[in-house]
Amino acid sequence: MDLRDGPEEAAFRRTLRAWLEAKVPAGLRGFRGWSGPAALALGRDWSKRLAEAGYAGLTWPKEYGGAGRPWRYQALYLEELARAEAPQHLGVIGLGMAGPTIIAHGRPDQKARYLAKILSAEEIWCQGFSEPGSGSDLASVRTRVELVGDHFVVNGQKVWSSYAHIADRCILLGRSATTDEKHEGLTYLIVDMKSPGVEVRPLRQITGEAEFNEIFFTDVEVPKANLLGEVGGGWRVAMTTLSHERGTFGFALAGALDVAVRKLVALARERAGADALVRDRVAREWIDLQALRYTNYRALARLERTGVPGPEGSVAKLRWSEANQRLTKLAIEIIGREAQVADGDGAPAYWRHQQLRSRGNTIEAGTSEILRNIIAERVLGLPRSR
Amino acid sequence: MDLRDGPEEAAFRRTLRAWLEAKVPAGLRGFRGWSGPAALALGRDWSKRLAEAGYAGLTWPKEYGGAGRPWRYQALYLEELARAEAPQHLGVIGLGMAGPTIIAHGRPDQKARYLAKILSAEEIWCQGFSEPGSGSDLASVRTRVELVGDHFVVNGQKVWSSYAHIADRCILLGRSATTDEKHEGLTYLIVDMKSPGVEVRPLRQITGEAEFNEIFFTDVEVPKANLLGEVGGGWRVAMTTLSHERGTFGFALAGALDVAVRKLVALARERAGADALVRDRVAREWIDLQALRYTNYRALARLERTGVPGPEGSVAKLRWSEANQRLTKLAIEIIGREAQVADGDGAPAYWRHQQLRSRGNTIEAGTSEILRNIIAERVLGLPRSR
Amino acid sequence: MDFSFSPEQDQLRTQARSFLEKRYPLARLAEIATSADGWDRASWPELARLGWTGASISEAQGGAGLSFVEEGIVFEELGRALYAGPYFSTVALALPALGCAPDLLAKVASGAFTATFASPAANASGAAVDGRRDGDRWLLRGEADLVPDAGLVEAFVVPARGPDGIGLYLAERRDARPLVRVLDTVDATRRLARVTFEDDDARLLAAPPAAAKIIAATRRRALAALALEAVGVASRALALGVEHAKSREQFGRPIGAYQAVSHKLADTYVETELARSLAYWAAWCIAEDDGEAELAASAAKAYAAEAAVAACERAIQVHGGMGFTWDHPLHRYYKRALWIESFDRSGAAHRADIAQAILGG
Amino acid sequence: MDFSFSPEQDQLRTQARSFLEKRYPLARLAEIATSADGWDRASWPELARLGWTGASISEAQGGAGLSFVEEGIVFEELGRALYAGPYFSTVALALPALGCAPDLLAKVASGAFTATFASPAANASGAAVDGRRDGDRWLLRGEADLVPDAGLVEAFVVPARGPDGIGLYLAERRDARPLVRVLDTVDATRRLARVTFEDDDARLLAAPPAAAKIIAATRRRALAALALEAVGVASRALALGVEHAKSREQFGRPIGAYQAVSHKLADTYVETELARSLAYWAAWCIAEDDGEAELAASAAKAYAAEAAVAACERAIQVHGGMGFTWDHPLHRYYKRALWIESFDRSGAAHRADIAQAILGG
Repeated sequence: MDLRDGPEEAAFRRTLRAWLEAKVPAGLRGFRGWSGPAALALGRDWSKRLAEAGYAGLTWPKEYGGAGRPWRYQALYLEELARAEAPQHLGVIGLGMAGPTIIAHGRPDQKARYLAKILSAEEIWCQGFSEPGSGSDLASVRTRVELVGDHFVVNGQKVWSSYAHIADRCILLGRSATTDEKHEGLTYLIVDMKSPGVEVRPLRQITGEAEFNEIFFTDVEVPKANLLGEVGGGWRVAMTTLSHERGTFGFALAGALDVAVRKLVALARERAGADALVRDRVAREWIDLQALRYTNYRALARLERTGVPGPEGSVAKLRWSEANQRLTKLAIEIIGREAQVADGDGAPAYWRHQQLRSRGNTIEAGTSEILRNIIAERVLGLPRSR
Repeated sequence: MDLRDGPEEAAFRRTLRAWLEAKVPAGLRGFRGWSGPAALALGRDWSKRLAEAGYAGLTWPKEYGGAGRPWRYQALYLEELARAEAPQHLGVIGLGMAGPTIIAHGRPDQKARYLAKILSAEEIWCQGFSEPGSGSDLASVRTRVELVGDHFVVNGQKVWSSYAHIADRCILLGRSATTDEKHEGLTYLIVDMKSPGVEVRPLRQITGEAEFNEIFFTDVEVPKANLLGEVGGGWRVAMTTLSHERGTFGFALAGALDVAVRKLVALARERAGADALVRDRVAREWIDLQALRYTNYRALARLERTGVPGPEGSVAKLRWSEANQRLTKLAIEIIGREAQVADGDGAPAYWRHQQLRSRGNTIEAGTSEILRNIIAERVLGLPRSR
Repeated sequence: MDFSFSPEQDQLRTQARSFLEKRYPLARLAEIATSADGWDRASWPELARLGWTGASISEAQGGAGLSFVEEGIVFEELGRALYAGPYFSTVALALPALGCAPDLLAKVASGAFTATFASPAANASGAAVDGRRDGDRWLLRGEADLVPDAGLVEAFVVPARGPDGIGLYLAERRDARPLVRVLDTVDATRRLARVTFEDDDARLLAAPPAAAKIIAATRRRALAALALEAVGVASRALALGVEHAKSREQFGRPIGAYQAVSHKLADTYVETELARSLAYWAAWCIAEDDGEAELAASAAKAYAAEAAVAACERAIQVHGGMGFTWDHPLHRYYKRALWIESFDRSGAAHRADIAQAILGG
Repeated sequence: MDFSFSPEQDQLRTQARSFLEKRYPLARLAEIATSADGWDRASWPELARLGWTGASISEAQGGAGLSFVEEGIVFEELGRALYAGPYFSTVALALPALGCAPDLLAKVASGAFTATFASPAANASGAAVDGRRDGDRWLLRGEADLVPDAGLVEAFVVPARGPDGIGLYLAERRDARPLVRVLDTVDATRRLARVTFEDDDARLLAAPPAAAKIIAATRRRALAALALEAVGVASRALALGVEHAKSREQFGRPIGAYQAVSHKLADTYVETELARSLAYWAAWCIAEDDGEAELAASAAKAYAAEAAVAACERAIQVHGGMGFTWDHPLHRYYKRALWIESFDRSGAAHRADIAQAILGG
């Protein structure tokens, strides 16, 4: 047990920190989302730089263009990114979900075709899993995938797809057969988002922004070569995608929480320094942040030893989402009535946006209810609640 | 809408308050339970005085020896009792559960035999519903009731029975037949606690005291005349018992909470007057108390209009139990390390006892989980969760 | 002792519920919220005709001669329907001061006159506006901020510092004066504005020290009114959540069959009922000018606002992603709940007042 | 960066778990708690033989030469087994001061010597005991209250006011002096006592100002040790709750199939894991004398104590009436959790310290 960076880790962190200080474009510090073409161009450029500096695919095997490093470097990377308030690589879905799934299940020609362009951000990916009728219950997807001659035909609707409005490709889970066991009969495809019949509609959120999208597929033709895994074997492939999502997800969340707690501390110092109730709540958030941080370190040690992400990913998501909801609400309470005003660049508008946005945290990427089910059933071994 | 006492109510309250001030024996003010023969003798005497002064069976019909008053008088009575920190009539199970059930389902000879002695506390009743294997799931009781000749024979075990150690009679729900629908095949009996084969064992609680009992029935013979309702019709009779429990239960709880909040306020004034966190929490408890109090008044108005207790009984039980747990814990937090000491007459020992005892509040008389089910299903019309 | 509504009061509620449900189905909320004014102006004469604007105004002055209990019923139902318009401003905030100008009360009752309260922070009792005598007129100068419905009303009740202390003045809006800048606020159904007075004409409603009493009464009314509105908001959010939980299926069952959903909704029910009890208590205290009115209004506002916020948050959670979208009406209820919570002061500040009353110190 | 235990450390845990489970099955808890001393005295030489009493004592002095991380593993496992005995008192509270008396360290390691810390309120750093020189001896006079395990140990480390300020003294127990009055406390497995010194002999361990540093280090160790113990308590309560939820049936299903039960237990799991992370962090900081040790110990104690209390409360609730009985072991875990929570100061006081560090003011 040693909580200090080792010499190689310290060097990596030092280099990265200096690089970030020099390179993060002013327009991207503390950014709120890839909306608007200008931000997007900046984002593509930024992602390319990250890749050129060797920070994309840190844990990917070297043979696929990655750095082949242990997981801890991905964790260090996420910590430093959060510390610098720098945005992530634009292709997070490709890097964290599509890429690892292709590495695990793809044919050599698929690996050659897709992986390098994920790293360089030449191609942006999105995810087509959730549907209006199947939120928590993924196996109930109804988007139809039919094999007609030498291609699949896709019809259906996906929802809650980040990046779909700028994506080049989509990893899609659809139903190719009606079966008694609903986990069978699913098929996993790579869909070109420029195909005829693909329509993306931004989905406006409670904040007024559109960060997610709906994707409508109408008789979209997908070449047979874009099949990942087997026809009817999509569930297993999708599980790879989701388990990778949880790999070092906790670190990104703790990083985001670290930024939020630091901003909260600054706000409290400025506006409520002497209020004992505020002080108590700020201290609680600080403690929770440390708890999440060190839980992540324990998870990392286990991941490196076993190669399998432990339940800490669910723990981190559950607690981060609730912490973020609490602390953004504390911030608007500190600000008071002024936080009703939505425009401007100052603290009131910033925190109001964060507070409204936070309501999605306990819903997106696994609702808190589903995460508690997972912990109860998979970790504690309690009977299924459904 | 008028939140003031009407002239008749004000007179009743005034008389009762004066009577209580004059009559409550010193040894019974703020008492903690009917343990020990001395307390018991005091309690019987006290109950007899209450009955003689006309305060037993306030809402019972006059023909059965009650005062035939509207429900509000029972509410006033409970408020004043709490205010004086006076104990209730020893026969609460008889007055609030057995009596009303006999009035609703009993034969004339049963009414004549039992009701007057309930009021006068000559006979104390207890309840034999819960069993080790059936806590929340009352319909799963397994105590056997068999008709053999001209009497029933009872075999089985009951648990969580208050007053059983001093009771003369028991209302017992047992199984007389094995049926597909488990609510059928239940039979409701009046059991003489002095019968051969009845054994009462006190059940020691977390506080070290024994407030509840287990009752073991071994070949206990119960005359046929002691059947209440029909053989196999016990469920319906039991529902009458339970619905009466909820009648003005809320007022007893709000009364107890009122006493607790007043003691908490005194404690906080004395020991933590300037602590902003304590002040905030005390204010929360005070607000919750008012909320419970006025919810009870709304419930009372509805009960008087419709004759049927509304869902407020469940609401009151749910919130009182959680409030009592929170506020007793706040008290021991205010006291600090000294609250580890269990003996003595002062605030530390008093609050420690209350705090430990409060853990039972969310379990006894309907767990919080069952109460939330009831609200979800019966009030909100959501599907059954079981 | 009777904590129930009279048949007439029940009838008022039924009438209000049915009028508002017909006129403001959920589908219309977005249209109104995104309109220029954020108000269906044509509704105001109807509210007057229904007797709501003059509910507590005496019959002699054209009102219904009822009390704050009846106004409370209207507040609750308007909250439930998320009515956008200057009812809260006129009836809760302005009416106590307008009582000093009997000529205006008849206009309020008839629907010809609306007003709001323009304090420096829409809630403080101090004043950042100065009143100065100019012959037989008064002129106001200064700025009031976060003034509710300022863009909609005909006049402003203004606490301003005059030669003898803080008085209450009435500034009517004429020729685009005083200057009103409506802000871009989170709740588009009850907007806030900055109001700037630059020697604008005003009429003295109440001189010190009488003004202070009216300001205190205004605050109590406002808190109780918002508590009632919050109860309306919470119960509508609960109804939406319950409806969704009954119909939405996941894993082959309606999600309301899962305790993770149903117990959340049960908690919302419980908190809404408790908030309702406190709000009715506060309404009665205000109608009767009871000695507990201030404490009751503080307790009710603090509790009901937090209950409404929690009710909306749970309803959003129960709706899943859908509840988080702009197109679903829930966020508009949520934003109103947050508006209510932020008015005057936070729950913690109200609890500090209550602690002061019960603990001293 | 490696936040995992070494194979040797894992082995220590396995050994501790298996020893304690065999020796202290749940069924024995009541017997020990109700015994005269509240301690299975025969266990002490075995703890010494296992190397636990001397874990962080140097090998030269007969210890194992390990660190607080290893002691932490023992604290956690002792908490899990609800071990009753002066390990916390001797190893967490007394050891830092005993470092000034190398002759005693070997006796601690061999199990021949136990001690506790006798401050005026078992936690304050001030002193209500006076130390006075008498020739080449020191005499103590005064009273220490709520002293843990005072009835069990051979000696007391006493902060006492001497001629130059507060020093640390060692008073060994001889001929029933000093006077120890064991109190009737809620947690019978770690009793508290009042200790009265009436010119009792003592030996100076550390004079001011060195004593202040040792007192501060003692407090950090105590907080971290209790955080670890709390993690052990919480995880045992969780295990009991899970076991019951799997086997107890109501309405024809194991109660663990209801989310009202399973989600409660999931929350306990989450909080226990977070508490564990904080407690291990604090243990490492103390072992390394890291600059964050004080903050980490405060954070870990505050969080873990509350997590353990909540874990026990949820476990009791899941057990229903049975969990509320004297015969079930849960209440003993609960009472220990409450003991831990009350030690030093409440979570709120620790959070106030943390706020001071991060917010200033």
